[in-house]
Amino acid sequence: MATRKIGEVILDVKNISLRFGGVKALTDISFDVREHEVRAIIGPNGAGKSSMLNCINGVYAPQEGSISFRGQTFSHMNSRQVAEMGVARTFQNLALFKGMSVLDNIMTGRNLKMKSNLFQQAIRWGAAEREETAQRQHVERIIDFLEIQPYRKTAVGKMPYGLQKRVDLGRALAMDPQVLLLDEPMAGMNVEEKQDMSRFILDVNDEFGTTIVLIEHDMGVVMDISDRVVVLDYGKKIGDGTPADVRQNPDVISAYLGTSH
Amino acid sequence: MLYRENGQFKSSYRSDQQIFPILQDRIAIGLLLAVAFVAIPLLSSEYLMRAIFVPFLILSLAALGLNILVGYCGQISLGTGAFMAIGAYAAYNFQARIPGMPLVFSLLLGGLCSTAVGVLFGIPSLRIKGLYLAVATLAAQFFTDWAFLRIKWFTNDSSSGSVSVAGLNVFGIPIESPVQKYLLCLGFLVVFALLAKNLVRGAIGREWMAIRDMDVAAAVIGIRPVYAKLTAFAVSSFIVGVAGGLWGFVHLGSWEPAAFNIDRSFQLLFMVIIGGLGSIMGSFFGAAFIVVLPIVLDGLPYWFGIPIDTALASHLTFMIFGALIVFFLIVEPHGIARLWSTAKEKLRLWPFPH
Amino acid sequence: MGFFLETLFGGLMVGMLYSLIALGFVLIYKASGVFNFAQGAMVLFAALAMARFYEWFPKWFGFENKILANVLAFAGAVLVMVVVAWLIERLVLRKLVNQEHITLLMATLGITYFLEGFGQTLFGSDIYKIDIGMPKDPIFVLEGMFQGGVLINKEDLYAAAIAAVLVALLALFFQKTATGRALRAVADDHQAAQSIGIPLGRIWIIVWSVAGFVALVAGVIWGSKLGVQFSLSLVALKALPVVILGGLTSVPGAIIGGLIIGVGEKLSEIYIGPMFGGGIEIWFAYVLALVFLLFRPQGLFGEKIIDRV
Amino acid sequence: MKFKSLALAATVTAVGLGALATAPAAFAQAKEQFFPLLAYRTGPYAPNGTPWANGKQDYIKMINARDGGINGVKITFEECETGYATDKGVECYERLKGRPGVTLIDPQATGITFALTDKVAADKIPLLTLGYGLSASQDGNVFKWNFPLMGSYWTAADMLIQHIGKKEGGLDKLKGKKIALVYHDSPFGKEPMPLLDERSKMHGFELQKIPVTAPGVEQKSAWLQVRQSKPDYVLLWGWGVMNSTALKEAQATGYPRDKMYGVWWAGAEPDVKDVGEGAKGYNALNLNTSGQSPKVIQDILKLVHDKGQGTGPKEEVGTVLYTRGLIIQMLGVEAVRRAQERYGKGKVMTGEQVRWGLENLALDQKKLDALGFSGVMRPLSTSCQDHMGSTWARVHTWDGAKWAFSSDWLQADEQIIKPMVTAAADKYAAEKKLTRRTPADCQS
Repeated sequence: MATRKIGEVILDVKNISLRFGGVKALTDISFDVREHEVRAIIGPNGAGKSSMLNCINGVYAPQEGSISFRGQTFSHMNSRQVAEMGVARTFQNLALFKGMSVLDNIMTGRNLKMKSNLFQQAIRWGAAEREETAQRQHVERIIDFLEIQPYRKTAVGKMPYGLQKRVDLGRALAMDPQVLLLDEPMAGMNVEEKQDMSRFILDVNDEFGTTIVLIEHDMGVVMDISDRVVVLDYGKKIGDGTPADVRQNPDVISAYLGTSH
Repeated sequence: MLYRENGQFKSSYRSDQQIFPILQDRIAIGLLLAVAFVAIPLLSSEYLMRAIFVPFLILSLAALGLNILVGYCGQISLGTGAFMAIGAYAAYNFQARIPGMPLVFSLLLGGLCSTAVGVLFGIPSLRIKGLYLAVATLAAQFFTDWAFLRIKWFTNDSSSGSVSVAGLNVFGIPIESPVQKYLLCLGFLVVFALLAKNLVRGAIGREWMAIRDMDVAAAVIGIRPVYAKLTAFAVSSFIVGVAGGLWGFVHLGSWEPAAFNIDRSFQLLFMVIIGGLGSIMGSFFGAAFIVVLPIVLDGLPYWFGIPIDTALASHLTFMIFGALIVFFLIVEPHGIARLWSTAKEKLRLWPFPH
Repeated sequence: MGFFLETLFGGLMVGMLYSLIALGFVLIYKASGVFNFAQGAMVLFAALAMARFYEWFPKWFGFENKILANVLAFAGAVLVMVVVAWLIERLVLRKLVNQEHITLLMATLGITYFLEGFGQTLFGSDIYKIDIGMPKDPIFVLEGMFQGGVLINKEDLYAAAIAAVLVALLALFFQKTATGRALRAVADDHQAAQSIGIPLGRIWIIVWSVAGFVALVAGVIWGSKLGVQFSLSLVALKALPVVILGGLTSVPGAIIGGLIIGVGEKLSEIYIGPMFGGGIEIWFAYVLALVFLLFRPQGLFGEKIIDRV
Repeated sequence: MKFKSLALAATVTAVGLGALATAPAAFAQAKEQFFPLLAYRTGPYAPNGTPWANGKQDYIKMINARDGGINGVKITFEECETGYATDKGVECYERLKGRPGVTLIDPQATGITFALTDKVAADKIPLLTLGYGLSASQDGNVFKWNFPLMGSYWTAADMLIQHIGKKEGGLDKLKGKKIALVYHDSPFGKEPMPLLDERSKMHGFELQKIPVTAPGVEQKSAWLQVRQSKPDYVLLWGWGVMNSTALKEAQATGYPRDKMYGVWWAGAEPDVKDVGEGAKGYNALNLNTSGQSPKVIQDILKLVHDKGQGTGPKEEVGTVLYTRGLIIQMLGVEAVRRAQERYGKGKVMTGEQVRWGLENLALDQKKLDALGFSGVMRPLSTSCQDHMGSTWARVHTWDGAKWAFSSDWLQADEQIIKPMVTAAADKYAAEKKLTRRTPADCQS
């Protein structure tokens, strides 16, 4: 980890509150993410971790608070904008495009980069074709990186869970993200799979210098790979700091008593 | 051992991205086209031409269009008939009001009109999902049914509200004989099928399918649902509109709104689902199934010389038709196209099961 | 003013009948997640059975009494609908468990074709008569208040009454009986229901039977108004905007929606229609539903959908 | 499982295509006169379509049984179910038109007629549309292949207005009156409008047009409108289930049935029988009588039904639409007979020859009596210019149990119809870039 230097604040979340009808999902959450770091969000089930990411992605519109990305401040984000600004995302319960092949799933991640219009695509001549091929090359690199070459043409629905998680990651990587939001990338994995996945995550962080925001239950993993940790409980922030600090934090301990796994 | 891709190594991504990467498929398609363009016109009787092939081709085209919307973009539509009607009546007006308007242009312009309306009725899809969306498309259906009956301008003030065309020709070549009609429709179908295939295997196709499979994730990747859904509506209703034009001009020659009523919409939905959602091939299978089956069913008694009362025959047709649909859904919910590809898979392994 | 009231009543009455058919849709959708397009065909099938049994039974068993004939015919028709429900569960639903909505929708379209064909083979395709002694001639009320009075159709009143009773019965059935509660449980969550040992298959048979019964009642009312004939199956299309408007999963929605559509249809046709040369009610109903949806995408009473990822 | 069904799909298609390929295979020189019968015995219009179709079939069977065909030429037929749908009708037509000895087509539906009008001209098969179809096609100079024998919607509308005028004591009395047209919202229902507009201009009555969306199961608002505007008369332009529904709604909204006048497609037993008393007093035009007394019907009962070869139930024989079916079939047969007089007795006539026969029909009272149609219909004679041959009809009234004639014969007014027909025909000719036929062509 020594090799990469933590940079400036890239993503700054200020006083976010989110409600569904009467239910408070998030209350006055603030934290920041620095460039190149691995930032973890932890907390028991229903703590509002995913909702937090959904706010950053613009899936949910928080009632209060603001989110700034590289200095630009938004009261609520617009998914498209977020994507264009280089924020990618994987999902807790696999939100892959089940009907499509691995290749197509990851290619979809490149769509933002593709500029040819409807007619060029319909005729698929010159520009469109070249573009496809170019993006395909890039996607193939990701496929190699994630070691899923043999599954290129299989429909993701038919693949084992662990591999689907990789495809999910691959689709996010295809966007060449600056910030990568990972929602429980290791949920329901066995030990080796977890090891592979953490390796991938760290490699991404090292090789491409991608900033990583990570939701994870497995404290072990979190403490190993993350630089700083935010702890949520019942939609409130109860801790923030280096793994070491957080380990000491009494609120965190009480929140996790018995639920540490 | 006939159907194998072993030894066909792709040296470039480009070659791997062809429509038919496997050699045997390319050959098969070549043969198919040869049959379609040469053998059928030479061999088949006038009846087959006029009553089976021409409707089959036109309805395949419409099903193709619908499949883009329902099968690829996952937006259910029960108003396909409406968009066919718009295509047909618009084309009719271009033909009737602009002297010397070439037929092909009229048809394409008709398609464009239907595109416009399609996008209009597609707008609710941004907010309404699934079955609820069906009501929007049904609104389109019933509204057009009404509009073409009531608004005289559309029908060039014909007292009965039915319109008819005559003296069709494509850049001087008359479209009178069954073979000419057949070839015209076939031409349209092949071209549009190719374009559609390109779209669905390109970037826009992936956007559609992404919206279909998991719209939230798609949005997070940066796909704009507005754009994806509305393009799907646009492309779909364009193709459907052109098909409508062909149905009116080439198949019927003279028609009234009832020719594009809700039954037509259902028929087309049947085609795409029986044939296979999200499969270009499926549109053809579906059309063939739905067009041929009823004719075969109510023809069979005569051909086997069994005297059977017409009413009973057509009631039986209804029953068998319904039963077969259920049967197919049970055996293969993903349609004939899926059966087809399973068969191909089996064929690949043949003669070694594993 | 008097005429406005008449239109209003007319709309309410027609709406009531729409509600009846919509009710069938909702019941089935709640319990089996199937959007049952065959509801219309079931109405036709049930009504045909009723009408023909009414002719046949006296012949077969040699009795004259009209009331008896009606009662027996009704009972027979109920039986038929139960059998239909049972067959549908055995031959279709059971085989299509956990398929996408659209597949199930198509299956019911298949069922529609089958029932229409089968019904007409069995019972014939002529116009048949259901005579449950409904008065056909109108009465006039409030003659004091408006000159000419307000025309009200006795038949419609009875029809409305019957519909109301039926709805009340259903409500009781769902609230009070064990089966009813089981049905509601299934509606809320299939897996959960199964896990606490509610047999889905049986539940479905029951629901479809109930829907069949509702269809029969609707069929009898419509049939005695309009005569029983193939076209009866087309009223399903009239009920569609109702279901959508009321919300696919809400029984009250079906009823309120029915009334709204019924009234909206008639008022629009009478007061707006003439400006456009008439005939607008069919699409107006749909546009009305559509407009509602734009504000409440899940319909009036449907459950709100939140995207979770 | 998958394979089984795949196999099944394969066989279905295989059998299908095989059958299709063989179905219309070219036969040897025709020995028999073939009548393709387009019918609909299913769907919203079945109750009216069925007796019509049965009448046509029974007449053919009777002719074969009684006279051994037309001057010895046996008649064959095949029925094809259209369900009143245009595209199905076109398919049926294409399926049957290729048969050897094909005679003429009676599509039994206005929509199908529109779709076939161009095709028959190309295929040289006459199109017989008795009492329906294109009103303009009365003009044989433009519509060489169409034969709207005995009347069109224009003549029908004209006669109804005349009749109402008589009731009021003179057409001039119609001034200021209000007549509502409750019509099937389709070409069939809209066809009479031009004439009614014309008449309303002439006599100064107000014409209110109230559409009923096909097939016409839901008419509440239509009849609420009638109740609102309280027209003096209602013209009912319905078909199939629409008619009985209309009568029931009329009863429900208390509109006097005896002020209602239907076209001849809204005046048969299926339209009123399940309304019963409720339809008492309702009037409709009719082109023919009903009842089993005429000789031709006796022959049919004797030679067809008593031999158990009847197409429909016995009690249906002689009903209004059944009898109309007989007439249509008889006219077809007589056209063949007439053609044989010119092109050779005992020969099978081609479509073209039959067309000439239809164009030169001369059925005077004597002939009709000989055919057993005495009293059933008016004499009729066609010509190159006039493809209608007779513009007479009568009004009959439902007394709660049966139809009974309530007027003497009415005739549509030449002065009004003729110019309209010519104008419409010219418009059509212009659209289709046709030229009017020359007198020489009339001889062919």
